[in-house]
Amino acid sequence: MGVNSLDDVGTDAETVTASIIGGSGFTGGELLRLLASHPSIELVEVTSRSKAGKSVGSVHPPLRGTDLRFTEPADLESVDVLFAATPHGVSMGQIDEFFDVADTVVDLSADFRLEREAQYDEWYDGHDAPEYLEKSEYALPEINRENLEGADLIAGGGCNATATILGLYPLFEHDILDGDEQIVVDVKVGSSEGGAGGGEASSHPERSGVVRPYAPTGHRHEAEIEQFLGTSVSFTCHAVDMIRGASATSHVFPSGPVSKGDLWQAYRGEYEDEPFVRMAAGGSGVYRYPEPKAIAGTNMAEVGFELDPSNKRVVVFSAIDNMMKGSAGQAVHAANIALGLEETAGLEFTGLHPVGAP
Amino acid sequence: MGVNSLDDVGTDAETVTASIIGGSGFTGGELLRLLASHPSIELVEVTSRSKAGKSVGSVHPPLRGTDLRFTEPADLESVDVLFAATPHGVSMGQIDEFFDVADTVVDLSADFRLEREAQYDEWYDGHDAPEYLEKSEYALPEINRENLEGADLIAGGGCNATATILGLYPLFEHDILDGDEQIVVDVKVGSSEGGAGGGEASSHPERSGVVRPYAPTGHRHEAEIEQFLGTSVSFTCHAVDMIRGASATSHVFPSGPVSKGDLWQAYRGEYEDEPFVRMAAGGSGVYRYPEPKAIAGTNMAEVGFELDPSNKRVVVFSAIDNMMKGSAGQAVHAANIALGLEETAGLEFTGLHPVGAP
Amino acid sequence: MGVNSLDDVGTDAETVTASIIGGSGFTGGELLRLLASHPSIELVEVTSRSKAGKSVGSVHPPLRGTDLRFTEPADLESVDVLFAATPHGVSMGQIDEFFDVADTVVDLSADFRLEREAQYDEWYDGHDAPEYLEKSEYALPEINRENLEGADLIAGGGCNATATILGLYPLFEHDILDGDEQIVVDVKVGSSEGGAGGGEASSHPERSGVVRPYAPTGHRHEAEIEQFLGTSVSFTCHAVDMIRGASATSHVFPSGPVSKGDLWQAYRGEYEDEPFVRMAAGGSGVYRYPEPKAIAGTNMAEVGFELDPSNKRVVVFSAIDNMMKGSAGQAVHAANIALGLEETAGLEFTGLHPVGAP
Amino acid sequence: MGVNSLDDVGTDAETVTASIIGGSGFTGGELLRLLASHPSIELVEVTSRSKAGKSVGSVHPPLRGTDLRFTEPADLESVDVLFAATPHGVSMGQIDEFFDVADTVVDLSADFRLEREAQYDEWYDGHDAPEYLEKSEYALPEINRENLEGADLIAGGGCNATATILGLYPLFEHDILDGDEQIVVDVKVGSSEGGAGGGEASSHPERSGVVRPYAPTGHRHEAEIEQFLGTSVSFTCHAVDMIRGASATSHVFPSGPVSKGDLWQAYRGEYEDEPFVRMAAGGSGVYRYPEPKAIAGTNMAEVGFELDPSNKRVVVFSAIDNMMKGSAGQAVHAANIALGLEETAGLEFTGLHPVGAP
Amino acid sequence: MTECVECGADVALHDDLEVGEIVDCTTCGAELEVVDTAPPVLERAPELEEDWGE
Amino acid sequence: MTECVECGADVALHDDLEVGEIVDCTTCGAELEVVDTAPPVLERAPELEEDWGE
Ligand SMILES: NC(=O)c1ccc[n+]([C@@H]2O[C@H](COP(=O)([O-])OP(=O)(O)OC[C@H]3O[C@@H](n4cnc5c(N)ncnc54)[C@H](OP(=O)(O)O)[C@@H]3O)[C@@H](O)[C@H]2O)c1
Ligand SMILES: NC(=O)c1ccc[n+]([C@@H]2O[C@H](COP(=O)([O-])OP(=O)(O)OC[C@H]3O[C@@H](n4cnc5c(N)ncnc54)[C@H](OP(=O)(O)O)[C@@H]3O)[C@@H](O)[C@H]2O)c1
Ligand SMILES: NC(=O)c1ccc[n+]([C@@H]2O[C@H](COP(=O)([O-])OP(=O)(O)OC[C@H]3O[C@@H](n4cnc5c(N)ncnc54)[C@H](OP(=O)(O)O)[C@@H]3O)[C@@H](O)[C@H]2O)c1
Ligand SMILES: NC(=O)c1ccc[n+]([C@@H]2O[C@H](COP(=O)([O-])OP(=O)(O)OC[C@H]3O[C@@H](n4cnc5c(N)ncnc54)[C@H](OP(=O)(O)O)[C@@H]3O)[C@@H](O)[C@H]2O)c1
Ligand SMILES: [Zn+2]
Ligand SMILES: [Zn+2]
Repeated sequence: MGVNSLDDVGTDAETVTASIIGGSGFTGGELLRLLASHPSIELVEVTSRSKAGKSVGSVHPPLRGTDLRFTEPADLESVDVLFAATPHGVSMGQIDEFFDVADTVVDLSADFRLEREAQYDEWYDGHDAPEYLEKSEYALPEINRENLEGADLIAGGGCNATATILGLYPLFEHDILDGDEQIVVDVKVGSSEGGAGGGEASSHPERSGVVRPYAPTGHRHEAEIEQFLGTSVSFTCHAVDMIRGASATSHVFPSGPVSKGDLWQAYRGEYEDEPFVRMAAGGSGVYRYPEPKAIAGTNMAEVGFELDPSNKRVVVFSAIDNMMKGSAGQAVHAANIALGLEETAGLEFTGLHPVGAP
Repeated sequence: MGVNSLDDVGTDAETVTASIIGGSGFTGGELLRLLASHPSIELVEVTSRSKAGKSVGSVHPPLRGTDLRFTEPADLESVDVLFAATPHGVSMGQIDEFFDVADTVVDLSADFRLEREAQYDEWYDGHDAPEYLEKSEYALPEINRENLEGADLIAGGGCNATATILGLYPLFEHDILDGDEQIVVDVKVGSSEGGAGGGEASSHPERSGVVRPYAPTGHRHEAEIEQFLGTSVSFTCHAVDMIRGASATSHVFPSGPVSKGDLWQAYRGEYEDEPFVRMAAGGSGVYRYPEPKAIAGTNMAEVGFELDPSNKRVVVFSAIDNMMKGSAGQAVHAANIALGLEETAGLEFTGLHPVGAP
Repeated sequence: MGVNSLDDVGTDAETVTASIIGGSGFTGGELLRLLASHPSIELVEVTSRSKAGKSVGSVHPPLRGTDLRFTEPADLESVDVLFAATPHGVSMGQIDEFFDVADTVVDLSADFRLEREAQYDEWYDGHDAPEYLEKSEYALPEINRENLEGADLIAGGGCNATATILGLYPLFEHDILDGDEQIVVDVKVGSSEGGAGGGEASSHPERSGVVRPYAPTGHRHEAEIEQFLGTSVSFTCHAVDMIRGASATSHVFPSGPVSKGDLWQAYRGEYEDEPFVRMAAGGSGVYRYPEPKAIAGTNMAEVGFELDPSNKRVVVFSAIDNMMKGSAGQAVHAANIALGLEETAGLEFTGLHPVGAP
Repeated sequence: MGVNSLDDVGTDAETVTASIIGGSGFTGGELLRLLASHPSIELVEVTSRSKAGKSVGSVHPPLRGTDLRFTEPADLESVDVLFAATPHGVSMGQIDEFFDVADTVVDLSADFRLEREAQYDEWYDGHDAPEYLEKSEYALPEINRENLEGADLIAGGGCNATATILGLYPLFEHDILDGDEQIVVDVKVGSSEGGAGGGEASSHPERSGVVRPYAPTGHRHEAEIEQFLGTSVSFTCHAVDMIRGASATSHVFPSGPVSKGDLWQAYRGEYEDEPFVRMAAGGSGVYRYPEPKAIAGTNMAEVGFELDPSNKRVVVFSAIDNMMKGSAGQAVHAANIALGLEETAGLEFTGLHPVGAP
Repeated sequence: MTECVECGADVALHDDLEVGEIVDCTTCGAELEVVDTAPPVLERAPELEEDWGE
Repeated sequence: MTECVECGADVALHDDLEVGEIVDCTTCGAELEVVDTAPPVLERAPELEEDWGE
């Protein structure tokens, strides 16, 4: 009864083994889904302290019918690669134990994204294992592919940071921006960003139908963005009524003249060969610019722009699924590269149309 | 059967008579609802060409049970005040006929918002009755109360323009901005902004759950905003999943230093005595900044701000119900002032909690 | 700043004083909203143990700007009428204290809805104050108006029970059903039914977009329905994606032949003079049968039906706002009657169109 | 740029060629998505009269970046299997032309679902090609697998009929019901059931947040259900706020005593080996019974039940994605069987968690 | 493999099972308590009475 | 009436105010701690650092 894809995974010689810490959460559930049907990865264990012993389908209903059960983190056996989908602060405290379990660690939290301890002092509450910071590689292949090959410690990017960086990066690479300009990034996000926890503000009656400023200033993802773009951004986040999705609208003011041709050249130059970035900038029909619905459930990022000549402004739109390109998908993508697997393996799902608040 | 408030309205000597053109539409339906229970206005006729003869409740279900029926525009009798809730272009072509029907005309479209014919040439497709432009008064009392008293032709503000102007106006009045600064306005709007028409892009399957850039640049409301603030703004609109609501996030960069105290002084200075503006800027709990859910169904605007010292930025949030403060409510508010009625008459509904995608 | 309707309430001789226990919850918040603008009731105190000292607007954003603050239940002064909006079990334990505070008590919980202690043994966990059961009056005026006049203890009906009873009652009164027939009641409800508590199942990511069977059998509201209709019903509830609203579809199979005329006679006979029941049974346009959107935010119930001759079935639809007709509105309606006030006082709001997931 | 899965499809010897008529619609879009990544089917052409010449991604955004364009129906080349996703009435008028194009035709409309012309006279507006009725096979493998092998004309089931039949079928097969009992089927459906057309009732402002009775009686799917279960059902449909999904709650009253064990035996007996049916009937956690969110985007059906001893009732819940198991997925499943391909080929996607109004 | 007492389906159990452990049946979702381990015996676990928020 | 230290608006206070009590300003929502009662003196209450669920 059921397409038990988890049980069908082969175990041939070439297969890489993997386990997940934090598999009862939202991004851990996505990792579970992705790894369970990954052609070259065999999923071995998935931990949850609160649900240990229960079947994974009891938490993630699409997996109902599979025999896999959550285990305790302490019971993890050795595998090739360990994915951690735990809250900020957990991985930095247990990173040595993680490396006891696996030679390759992919961490989805913020714990290894920044390069220097000082950044953690400024933006977070310091760091427990700063010696790992210089060894870790940021998981976003579009800006860090070469360093991911063979990496031992991979730090999954922040979802809002990923959307923002993907939108702005070509403008810096192609000298349309040089870092001295005013950059306003106005982000709209879905409720899965908050994780599986719940709480009054994320209850259905209070959270439905909102356009709610949250983190109006001082959002921690600014640190990542600044690290990779080399400039600070004016960043504001809003919760809106969707479950998956992060959509960044970046308003930038290049100092010199810019044509649509220049913009296409910059974006096509960066992304033409990228398997998980797609352009949308005008055109016809209902979907003309990047939007979360168009990529919900997939690892695809959509990036596009419009020119506002009267204000000498370029508006950049970028949209990702925070659970995929913004976390679990990006992590699997990076792991594929690090382990020498097919880059797009396990990430081929193309998405649905029509789809609701995804 | 039913609380037939429409039928109960008294007709004493002090009552002002009113009719509505375009009552089968969304803003016309709101006018209908407001005027039907207005203590000093007697609603006489409501037109719809496509629904003439049908009861108003057949289109607007909360009014089911009332005996009022739509009539043809051609059959309008003389009244004291005529409200027009027709698409852009209709009123400018029929304004003389409107004044045949009533001495006071309140138009909800863009037809009489701008001051000069040249603005219509630039932003719209010209104007049919430019001689009325200098006679018309913009309906937003917070910036134009004194001129509304006794006004004959009132032009209801654009919904996105209203949200934006209310958010930024105090900064200009209190010299925190002087017009030379970069201003980015990032707006999120609900589906009722599009009117009752329908169409593929606004069908439920395609429109649900979106964060969809529309009017990424060159939005016509920029003209109104510029007219009242004296500076152009970098304006971008996004459709999000709600029905009512326009939420503007304005990112501004004052040239001099600004404290929270300065901001409070500016905003409290402008709005403390305003019956339909409320501040929300921090605090505790679920609702900390302006958001459409908090004012859905009411004529209230919420305005608030946050300081971003590291980027020398002020982020201003403003939220209105586009059907109320953004159109029908603003129109009734302005008419109350113009006709010498109690300013808040008919607009006292305080709103619901909890409420969904409002 | 703000239309502080709460502060404006007059205190003339005729005014009845009232307080609310449980004013930080959902139905308590509705009571607060209704009483604050009630023409003949002066709201004195509103309790919340967890929010004592905070302004009511910090929890219910539409009330922002009013000076009223939550107090501790222990600090309640004497008033004319006390409303309790506490979870099941609280009122039965404190009913004597409630009557120390006020001569009239209106309780929104299930604690005084049933007539006999045995029913509480069967459907709940027994009763602490069974001596009050025979003194209490069910708040639904459509079936119990005469007994409400002068009542001391009023028990607000369950929201799903209210929707069901209003739908089926005319069929029993007019002998279209006699109690021996199969009755299937399939209910769809919004998330505010669960109260302000929160929890994983009611978190936005898990609760959005659901059609989720909950209480598939054995729902406690069956007890109330059986008590008033004199027959048991096959009752199943589903959570759907709205915030306010309870919609009951009752499928009944009359033993004799029934025409549409018979049905109209039964329903018009019962409800023609009711201020808060409206019929919708066919017609044209988008809204043809009862539905929650049409009455969201109001105290109106919509009731309608359709005939299925090939299955000898009558399908009855009834829709209410669970926060209004299903709890707070019904309570105020009953209190108006009990206290000899204008029956519709404070309940005149007619609702919005269009409106989203209300 | 983009994972162009469509362009990557191999064309080895074993591949079956296929085309789609009506590929700009909702179910046609799903077929397109499924066939484009089907391991053994090569998609050749996709028609749309209104969008001929446009790329498929301009209508279905997840397919942006693929080179396939819509063609005119008249230009169809010969293929092995032709899928028609056109409105009711189109296929019956063109069925001979369809067989000119392909030896196997899979029609998603109602045109070939019923066995006898008389049924089309009763439930539809007659039939243009009644000679094909006895040749066609109903696509639902769970009740018709043996006849699908080698079938030339396959009729995709109705979405609501599919949900209902899957829920009730085991009760008839295992003699828990014999056809003389009262059966009430209360269905809740998403907006994609209405197709891509649009219209006022399905506009976002009017369709959001509804629980709207539509087809309260006399729904045409009753004909299919009756044909396969051998008894008529009392059937009522409600539109609710989701995009994908059909959820049927069937209330049945077996004449003899039934235990949970009997029910499990019946359901497990029928479905244990079915790849696309999964049970959910109690258990713990948030998702306990079938619901559309749990299977959104997949070809899985969830079926479950609860016992109501006090009313001698069994409540059966069944949930499908109307675009998948209810149409395109079912069609591909049936085609796989008819053509001797792997039964689950192209249908392996397991679904997402969390997911919104899917 | 042990049979679920609720639905009769086989329940896959891991090796180091302990008495008192709660597992759920992957077919019907029922929560089952391990009351013996050699051989494994499962009983329906006491249900938490759920408040459906009535 | 006492002035809010955040926004400057008047804060209406009840009579039996106690030191240490937290009230919120109905204009700006700021949480204020009562540090003296005769006359009332309000200070900004220590803020709970909110986790925005990043
Ligand atoms: N949600 C997003 O969109 C998103 C995007 C990008 C990055 N991230 C990052 O990804 C991480 C996970 O986020 P999420 O949204 O998936 O959170 P979540 O839903 O709250 O899940 C957290 C998981 O971690 C486990 N866990 C918590 N504390 C643990 C500990 N001390 N040791 C072992 N396991 C522990 C939890 O299970 P038990 O408590 O049962 O063990 C749970 O499975 C976070 O660092 C977040 O910042 C999230
Ligand atoms: N929706 C908003 O949030 C909003 C906010 C601010 C301002 N506005 C402005 O308010 C106006 C109305 O907007 P809406 O959203 O209410 O539009 P709507 O829903 O499309 O309604 C338009 C109404 O005008 C009537 N109408 C159309 N053409 C007419 C004509 N030539 N003569 C007489 N009546 C005509 C229509 O009824 P019949 O065709 O049956 O006669 C209908 O009742 C527009 O100018 C809009 O820009 C709207
Ligand atoms: N929601 C509905 O649609 C609906 C419909 C019909 C009937 N009802 C009934 O109405 C009642 C309230 O429901 P709700 O949805 O409003 O619940 P809610 O949102 O959970 O609110 C409960 C309120 O009661 C207070 N409270 C809890 N325990 C208390 C105690 N021991 N003493 C004093 N106050 C206490 C809470 O505040 P503090 O904890 O801060 O004091 C809170 O203000 C319930 O009995 C419910 O069954 C609800
Ligand atoms: N939606 C569902 O959930 C669902 C479920 C089960 C079954 N069905 C059935 O599936 C069929 C399609 O439904 P849908 O929802 O996908 O409808 P839809 O979105 O309206 O699409 C209809 C498609 O058919 C094409 N078409 C219309 N008339 C045609 C003609 N005369 N010749 C050739 N092509 C024509 C249209 O494109 P052009 O006009 O551009 O050619 C369009 O691509 C219907 O029969 C429906 O009953 C639908
Ligand atoms: Zn079982
Ligand atoms: Zn203040």
